[in-house]
Amino acid sequence: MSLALDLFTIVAVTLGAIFFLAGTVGLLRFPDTLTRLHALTKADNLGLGLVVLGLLPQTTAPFGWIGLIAVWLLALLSGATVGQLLAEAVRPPEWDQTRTPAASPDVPPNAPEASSHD
Amino acid sequence: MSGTTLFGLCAAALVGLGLYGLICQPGALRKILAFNLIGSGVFLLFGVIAQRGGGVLALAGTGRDGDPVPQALVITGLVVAFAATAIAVTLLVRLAETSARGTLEGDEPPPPAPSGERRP
Amino acid sequence: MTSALVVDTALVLLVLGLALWITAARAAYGAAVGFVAYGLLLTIVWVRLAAVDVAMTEAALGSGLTGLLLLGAAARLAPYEAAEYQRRPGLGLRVLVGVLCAALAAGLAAVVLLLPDPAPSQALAVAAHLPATGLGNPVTGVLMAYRAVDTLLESVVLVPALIGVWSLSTEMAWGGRPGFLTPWRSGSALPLLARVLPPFGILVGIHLVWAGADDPGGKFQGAAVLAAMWILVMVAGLREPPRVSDRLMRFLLVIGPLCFIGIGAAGIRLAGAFLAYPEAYAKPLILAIEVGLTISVTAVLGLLLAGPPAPEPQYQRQSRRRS
Amino acid sequence: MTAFLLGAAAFILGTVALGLVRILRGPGNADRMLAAQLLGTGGVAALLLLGVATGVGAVSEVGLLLALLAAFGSVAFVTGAGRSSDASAADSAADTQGATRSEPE
Repeated sequence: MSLALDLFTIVAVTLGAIFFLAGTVGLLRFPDTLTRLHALTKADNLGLGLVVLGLLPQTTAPFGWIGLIAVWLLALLSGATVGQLLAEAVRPPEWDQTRTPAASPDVPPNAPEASSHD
Repeated sequence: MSGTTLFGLCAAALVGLGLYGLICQPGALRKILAFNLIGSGVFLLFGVIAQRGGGVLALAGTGRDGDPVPQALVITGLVVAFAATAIAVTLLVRLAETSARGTLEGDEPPPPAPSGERRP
Repeated sequence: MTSALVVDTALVLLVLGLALWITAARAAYGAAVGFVAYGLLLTIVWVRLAAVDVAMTEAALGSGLTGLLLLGAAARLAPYEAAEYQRRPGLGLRVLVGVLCAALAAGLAAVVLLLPDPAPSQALAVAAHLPATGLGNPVTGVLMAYRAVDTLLESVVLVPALIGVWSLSTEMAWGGRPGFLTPWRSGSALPLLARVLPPFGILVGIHLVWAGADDPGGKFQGAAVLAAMWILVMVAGLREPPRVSDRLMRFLLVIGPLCFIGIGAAGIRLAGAFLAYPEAYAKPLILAIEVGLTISVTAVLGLLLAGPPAPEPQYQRQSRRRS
Repeated sequence: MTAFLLGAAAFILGTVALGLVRILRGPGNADRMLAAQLLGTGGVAALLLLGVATGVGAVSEVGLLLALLAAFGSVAFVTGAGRSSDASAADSAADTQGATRSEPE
């Protein structure tokens, strides 16, 4: 049983490390900021998730697993928000014009709520 | 060489780097950053001393923690360093708003402020 | 333990590389981003040095709040930066300074290598006297009992620091709301984060203060987390920073030091010395001080980041831009 | 198992350190922020691995703090970018289009 758990840890942590590697490669090789953001947010959340998953059988503290899972959930929350915030910050200004109802004919002018993201 | 010694050498290098930045970087914000580097190097030295001082605990068989006295000093130091950094940054932003420059040197008349900030 | 040494070497190389970048980067903004990452790495270093209490403080203050402070300042100062770069000292002077700084670093390195063995330590003395305080965390014990004067002065010095920041406001702005934290303009991601994260953050902060008596944690770590959550709410525009003339807020700013001084002075009568605790009530008294200090340190840290009071019209203009 | 966990920690630290090349190269400040963010998550992963491997208690709480405050750098970035007349945001936007816009100075 202990061997099976150890194997599980090794597989999950290795997969997590591979996701970190993939995220780094994407960060370095992708051509512009938005695609790099894509590489970062996908890879590091899955990477951290797999590392946490792999560490779960190894914790000795009685409620240690709660802390580990909480770390991952918080990282997911902040990762998702950071993705949104950074994407909004680097969005080229002319994309805004296609989003406002007045400037784009394909969005009906009587539905401004659909275009604002609130 | 143990990991603790390695961190000690790292701390020494950080102090040297920070001092260089403090002297050679003209921008005041860069000087603040460099000063924080020096601070973190000094704190790390405390940490190394605390870790070495924890050896007696390991010998006595009561745990693997460090010496708590230097650690407590570092905690107070970190909080005070943050407060000092906050004051320095606020002073600097105020200086830039009123005189339109980000350094402490130079007495030539300031160029017109780019942001249309009202002077007091 | 050679694999541990590999990790330590990787950490040290990363820390030094980032420090080099912070020192040498051309733009202050890039250097400030580097400083955020640097604070995070230092947190791991502190864990490696078996100082979890310090690691928590560094995580909350060093990478979280300091990053916010420095990035905000770098963005504000960016327009003035190009002129600064021309003022760099000449190459010869830089080389000379570099050599001297390297000599200083080498001297410190020699000190590190020549540290006495076995190392002098007060760890055993602390462990021997810790039961008298009723605490389980030796670092909290040192902060609240052995070096209580140090902690008292530190909590007091935070208040003049905040007064220093406030006094940089213009005369017209005095009494207004702090103006550094520009309310967020558009989009829903940041307000969403500011609604979802603070409940967890407040829980973690209070847990750190409460558990700090026996486990790693304590008032400074908890207060830094609470302050961070408060700042998040203010940055997202959900709450305005309080006016600096607000009486209740000013009271909260000083309640911690007042509590500390009051209990310390009572110690003269009850235990025979300033800041001494009567042994039977040591732990409840220490907890009372911790709670008071948590409130004050939270308020001070949050308001230090919020900056000096800004002229009211400017603040309203920024609020309008948001809607 | 300890050696494996430590090795994994060193590997993750090494990879995110490679990502720091983005801090050096930029080109926009948003890219630097991305690298810092990746270092943040990788640092948390390495910290958890180290903590479990060496048995240091309460490491998951340090990781919790880091995860809690992980978003702060980017929050500072976006609020600061909106402040200084969008200089840094425009800089990054120019990079996104692949255009070569000259520096404002």
